[in-house]
Amino acid sequence: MVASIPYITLAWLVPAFPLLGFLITGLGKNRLKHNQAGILASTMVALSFLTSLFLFFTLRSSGQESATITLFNWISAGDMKIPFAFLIDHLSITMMLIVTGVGALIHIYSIGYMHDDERVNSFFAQMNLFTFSMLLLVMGANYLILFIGWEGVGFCSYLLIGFWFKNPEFNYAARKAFVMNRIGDLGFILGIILLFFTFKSVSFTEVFTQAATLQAGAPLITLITILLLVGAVGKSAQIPLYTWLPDAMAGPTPVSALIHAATMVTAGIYMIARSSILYNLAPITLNIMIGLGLATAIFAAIIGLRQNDIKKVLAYSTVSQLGYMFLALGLGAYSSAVFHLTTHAFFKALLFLGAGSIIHAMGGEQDIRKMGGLRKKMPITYLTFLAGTLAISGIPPFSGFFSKDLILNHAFESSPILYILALGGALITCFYMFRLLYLVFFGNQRLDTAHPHESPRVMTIPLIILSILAVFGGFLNIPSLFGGESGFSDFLHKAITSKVTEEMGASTEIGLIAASLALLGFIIFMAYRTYVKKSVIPAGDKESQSVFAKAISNKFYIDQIYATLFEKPFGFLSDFFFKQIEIKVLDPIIDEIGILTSKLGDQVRKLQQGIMSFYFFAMVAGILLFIIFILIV
Amino acid sequence: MSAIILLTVFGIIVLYLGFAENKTILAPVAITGLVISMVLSIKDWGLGSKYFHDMMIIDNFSIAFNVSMLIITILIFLFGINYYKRMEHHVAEQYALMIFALTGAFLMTSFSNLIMLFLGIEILSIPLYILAGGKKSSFRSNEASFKYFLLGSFATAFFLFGIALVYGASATFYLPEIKNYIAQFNGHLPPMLMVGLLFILIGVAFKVAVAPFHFWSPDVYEGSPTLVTAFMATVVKTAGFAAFYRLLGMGLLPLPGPLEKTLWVMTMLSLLVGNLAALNQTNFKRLLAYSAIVHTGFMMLAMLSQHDSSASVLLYYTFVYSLATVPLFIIFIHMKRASNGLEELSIFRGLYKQKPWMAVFMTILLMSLAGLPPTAGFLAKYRVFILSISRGYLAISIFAIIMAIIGIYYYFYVLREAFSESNDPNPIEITKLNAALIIVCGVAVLLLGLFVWTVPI
Amino acid sequence: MILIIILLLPVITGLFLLLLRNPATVRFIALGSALVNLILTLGLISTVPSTTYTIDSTHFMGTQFTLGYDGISLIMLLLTNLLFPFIILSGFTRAHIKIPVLNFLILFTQSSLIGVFLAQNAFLFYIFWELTLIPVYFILLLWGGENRRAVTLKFFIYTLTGSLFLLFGIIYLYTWTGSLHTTDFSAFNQLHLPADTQTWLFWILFIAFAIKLPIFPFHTWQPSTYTMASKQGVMILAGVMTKMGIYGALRFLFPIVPQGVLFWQNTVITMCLIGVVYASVIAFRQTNIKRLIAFSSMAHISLMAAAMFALNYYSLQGLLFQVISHGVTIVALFYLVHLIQERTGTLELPQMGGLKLAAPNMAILLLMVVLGSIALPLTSGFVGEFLIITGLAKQSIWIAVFGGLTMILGAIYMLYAYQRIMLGDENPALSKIKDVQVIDYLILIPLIAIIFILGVYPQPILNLLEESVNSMQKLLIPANEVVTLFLR
Amino acid sequence: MKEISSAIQLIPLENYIGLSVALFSIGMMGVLFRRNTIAILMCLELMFNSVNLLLTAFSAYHSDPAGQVFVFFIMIVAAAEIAIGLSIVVMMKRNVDSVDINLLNRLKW
Repeated sequence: MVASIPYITLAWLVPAFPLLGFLITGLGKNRLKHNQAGILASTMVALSFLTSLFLFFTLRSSGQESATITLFNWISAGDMKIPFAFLIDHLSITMMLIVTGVGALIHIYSIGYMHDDERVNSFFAQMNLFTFSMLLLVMGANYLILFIGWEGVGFCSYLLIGFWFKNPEFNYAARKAFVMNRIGDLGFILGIILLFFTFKSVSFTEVFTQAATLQAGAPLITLITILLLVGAVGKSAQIPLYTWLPDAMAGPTPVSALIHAATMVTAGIYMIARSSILYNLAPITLNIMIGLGLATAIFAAIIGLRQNDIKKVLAYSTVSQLGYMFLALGLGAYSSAVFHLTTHAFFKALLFLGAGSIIHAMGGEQDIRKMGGLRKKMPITYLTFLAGTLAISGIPPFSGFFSKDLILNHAFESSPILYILALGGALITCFYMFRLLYLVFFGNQRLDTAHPHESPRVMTIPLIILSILAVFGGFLNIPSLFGGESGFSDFLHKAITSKVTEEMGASTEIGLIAASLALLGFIIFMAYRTYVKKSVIPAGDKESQSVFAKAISNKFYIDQIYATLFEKPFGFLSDFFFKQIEIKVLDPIIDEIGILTSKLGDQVRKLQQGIMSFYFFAMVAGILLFIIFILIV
Repeated sequence: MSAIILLTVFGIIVLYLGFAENKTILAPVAITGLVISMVLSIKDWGLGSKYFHDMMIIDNFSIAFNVSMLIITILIFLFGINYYKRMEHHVAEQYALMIFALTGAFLMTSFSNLIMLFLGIEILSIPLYILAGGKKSSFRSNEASFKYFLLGSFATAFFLFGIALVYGASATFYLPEIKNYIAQFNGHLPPMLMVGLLFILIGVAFKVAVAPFHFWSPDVYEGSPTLVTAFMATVVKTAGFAAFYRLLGMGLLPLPGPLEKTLWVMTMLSLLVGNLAALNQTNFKRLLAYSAIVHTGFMMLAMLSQHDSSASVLLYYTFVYSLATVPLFIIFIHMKRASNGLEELSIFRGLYKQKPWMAVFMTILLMSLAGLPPTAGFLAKYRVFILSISRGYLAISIFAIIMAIIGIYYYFYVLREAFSESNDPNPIEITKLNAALIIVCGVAVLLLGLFVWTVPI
Repeated sequence: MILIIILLLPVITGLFLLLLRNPATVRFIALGSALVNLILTLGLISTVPSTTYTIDSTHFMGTQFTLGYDGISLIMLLLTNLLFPFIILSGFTRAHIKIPVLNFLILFTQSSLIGVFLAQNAFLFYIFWELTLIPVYFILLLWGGENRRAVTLKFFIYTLTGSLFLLFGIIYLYTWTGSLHTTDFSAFNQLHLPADTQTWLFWILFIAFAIKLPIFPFHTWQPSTYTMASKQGVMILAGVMTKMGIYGALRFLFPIVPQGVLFWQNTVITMCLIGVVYASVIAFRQTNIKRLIAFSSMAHISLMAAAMFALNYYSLQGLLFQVISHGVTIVALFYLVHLIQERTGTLELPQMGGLKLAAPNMAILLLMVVLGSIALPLTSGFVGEFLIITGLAKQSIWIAVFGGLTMILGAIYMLYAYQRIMLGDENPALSKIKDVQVIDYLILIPLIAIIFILGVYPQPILNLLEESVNSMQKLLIPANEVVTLFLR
Repeated sequence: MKEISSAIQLIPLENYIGLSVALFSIGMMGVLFRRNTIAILMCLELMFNSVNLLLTAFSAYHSDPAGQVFVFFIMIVAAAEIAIGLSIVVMMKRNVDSVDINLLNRLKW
């Protein structure tokens, strides 16, 4: 169907631009000059950003809620009709803006960051391909199109994590990421199939219209939502499938910023927010999500406390922030989750890019213990990074404050314990972020070999823009408490049906905010004392003192546990099947039949002794036997 | 009848030609004789003429078999032209004896009286005893004829004893009367008659080398001159089965239960023993001997699943089998000469390298023996299975199918040799005539496989 | 008439090739005939399908010579005639001995395969079924790798064992037709055998296909044969001949012994799923690429077989779509493997690595094919496997879960293999090798294009199958709806 | 002729059968247990003749000449066979310088 909104059909341009960029840069990667690819790719993404902006306004101006643009029939087998269609509504347009906007900035940034890499062209090709898949993911009008993007971004992240393919560890990390995603994807595809059997369709509009009629808590819906959740858990790096994300930092830093902070990992959040109607019908799943989200948030935050690799710290913070979003989803506050997703996209991209510029400046050094005192050397990076840190720590009026505060409030509504746990996680986050900040920018420089310098403008400008967003992004959705009208949520509520809507009393809210702010201040001061006043240099992973500390710095040995639980047994099983069963049992059985027959054959041949008297005997024996036979039978 | 007489006459003529020390004319004369008698016997088609107080009935059945045997014999004689080049003396006798054996075979196809059957068998056998020992100086040939003779006459003794017992019981040698005589017992025969019939069957079974009376055949096949082996493997077997079928069809069917069971046992034994013994066989002639035993089993299967079309299936099977066997012996003899006298399977190595077309035709022939489409051998087996399965002998058919699989193994083992490299290839030279024979047979096997040919008998 | 041309053109061309000497002309003529066949097939498909074509000649092997097709045959026909040009083209690169013979054998195989897929008569089907084996036997025997003599004979005997039981089954059915005295499928489909007969006859008929596919316990001939086979030999085996098993099963089992199928359905599906997991797991630790891909192929085929026995609309659509997809993918894969072997001189993974540095384009092509093989969306593999898993889920969600494991396991071993071949640091031994040449592009680009085009726009194939799949799936009582199964 | 047959019929048939069976078995045993070819040939003759005896007896009892006719056939054929046999034995004697049946055992397996 073609929507009545003017020019809305131009939506196909949005993914088309990056695809075009991918094809050009991909095919011409041996011909394009050094910067051409980067500029081209960035232009493409920027163009699709402008297009989505245009679409945003057209959608806004026209009172309509959504529009579906059908390109062609993708799979139509019998009663299974799956068109290749895009759905443009408030949720998808938001995601499109985030993806293309942040994506464009990161592309531009990469021009400077990847300047010296000899495979810069294929880098940009892959980045464009990623943007394309991500756009498919957010624009798809049914679950299967979403799944295309879903797997596409997984594959692109595989490519980009293993971008420096000479290093086996990077390749391993890439494979790990892809396989873990695939585990989630299996659940996801099964969920889709069940959806199809239930509603005879996988398109969002039809599924949701029909689902509205179902009664809550039906086991089938629960099963479906859980299966979809499995997919989301894999993609959004929740417990137990989160371990790939920290390893994914093997990729170039812009990749970490775009894929593993801003966009791809939030796909799970998007998908669940998109299916909010279904999830509202499955309270069990919602509770599971609360548990998962909270656990992940705190667990990852704790691990983040003792990480010394700048990107690893950010990675774990990403995991824990995603945990918060899951918490919000579990609480039924989908719009809050998406809001946090948005702000997080801003400040986490900012932080990663800042880290990238630091690493760039330090000549590839990523260990924060070897940094320090960079405040003077790279002021812009410092300021932007500071903005990001404040935002993620939830200091008002930075964007993180509004989004996180919203989630905490919802937690409090459902139960104070939740609130306390969530707050604890927030405090930990605050601590390790400031630890990072102090260690990197304060004190004196601990690495004398490198000569840190401010990054070129092509890298700093995106930082500045992002920092602006990180600072003021929160004002998109000012709660009524501060005289706002939470426009963002209202905007989204046209596409999402949240479970929780009621505003709580202003007094309690103020109380909560005050408490949290006090604690935050205390935490920041603690960090300051430890790392600036005493200028403590955190010990390496090896020489950690207490068992607990050791455990933390070894990430609770989760990787080792997984290795022993899954990887080693799998290899062993493979060897066992092949060396024991295939070689020693199945194959020999067949051969043995042949061998036995031929042995028997030799015996029979030996009967033929060539001696006459034996032949006579044999003949007479035969005759006598037959005589007896016929006389008794 | 005239065919038989003329054949005898020609045998004597060839014998006398032997005095003129001119080998070149022997084969042509003999072959003309065969051709003429073929024409004569075809002339009797459909007449169903009876001779000697109905002791001989020349009906379509016998004519069909005679003609097929004549064709095979002609092929063998053509092969003989080149084969007997080296032999200085007594070439005439070879041809003559084979012709005489053929007359015996004719009797076997057309008897309706046990005396005639006996005479036929003996007239067929006695020349063969001599032919088997054709190479006087060679031990193996000598041994072959020796074993063949002793075991043969031993079996004949039992055969005769059987006839005597049957005669004692039924007071006649005529098959139809014997049939009526048996019918009156409706199944429960007196032991003497039963034993007699058993002995008669065993006598014939010995001739067609059915296990467990097959012991002579591998040794004799191996020892005899290759051409004689070819003759035995094809014509003699055909004649034997013609006689066997006639015996059952005219006289003994429906067989009394015990006897039928005996024959089934023999069938399965032949399939099993032949295959297993052939499995690791290294001597090609012995291999073919054992495989011949297996084919005997299949023919028995066709014969025992008593059906109107059994006769034509039997005819088809024997003819196709002979048609594939003769050229194989021709190829074999060339490889043997190329590898100066060896008979191992390894002599076939490098055939594909030297004479690709020969290898190809060998493939076709072996496929036919193994029973793979699109050759005639497949169709023959297919029709046999159709008979047995439609008669409901499922278990035995499955058994036979498994046996066919084993058979494929050793045939393709030989084939693999032919298509693998040889380390010291000697030149293979082959005359145009033999090449033509191989090609004609191969093509015939293919065509018979593609376009079914059934004779209403 | 066109069917007869399609059937006979290859073998006649092949016979003609035997008269020629110059390798170049031989190759081009062979390629030409294959292309002509492809064009004819496409023309056939563009015209309205499902009319049967008959030569009434009772004297041809004593049976009626009936050719014809429905959607399923057309898919198989399309696959065969689509792949053979590439298979012949792939012979251009290396200088074999006896080019005419080789091409003759290949074309002979093509003809007999076409015969298998067009025969409307069980006996004819059997003839062609056996005929395919003969040329392949010689291709393997004469152009195979090390210890080919033993492996080839084993393969030959093993497969023949199955088909002889099939022969028994056919004759048995023939006896059931009674006075009709026919082996036409149309007649076989009419006779409703008693249930107990069907239960045992099922295995008599199925064993041949089970070995040919192969599914789990009957697969032991396959890895060694694939590993040993020559480039074109393995392409024919893996690309087309495995599909014979699927086709035969569809032709024989479901119409003729439906109750037998119902009786054994779950047993067979279980065997297939065991095969899926077993083969995938084994593939992970293989060091020889060809053996690895052989096992991966076995995993995919097992999944398809499972789908076949789920026998509902989606699984059948997926199965037959996957027939094309898997054929194309596996052929491209094996071609690349042989390309790598010709360049590096080895098949052992430990001796490789870092190839991407020397041959980036080869790496990209290989990656694309791998994507098709691990069923990434927008490759043809995804469409097929999605439909298959949907069908399996209709049967039971657990079957779908196990079948879906291919998604994960396939990703594991394929990407692992890709990494060990292409990625990693520079490998001094392989730093000098040549990248992809024009001829390789000629073969790989079209195949990869097919993979992606079918992935983006699968409709043509699906429409082609609509009708016959509908007729096919009516044969069995549909499995209980998974929805009801879970609402309970 | 008449009185001959009547004379034959003086002795009950069973005795003839018994006698010829005994003869046949003796011959068979000889074939089985002797290793001298000449002896074996004689034993074979014995078996043939036991058959002849049986046939004559039967023909007499059935008063049907066919049996006796057959006897003549058998005699002739047996004679021919023995002639061949002896010649083969001579050839064997020439080759291996012995008439032991088990000496010729090159052909086996």
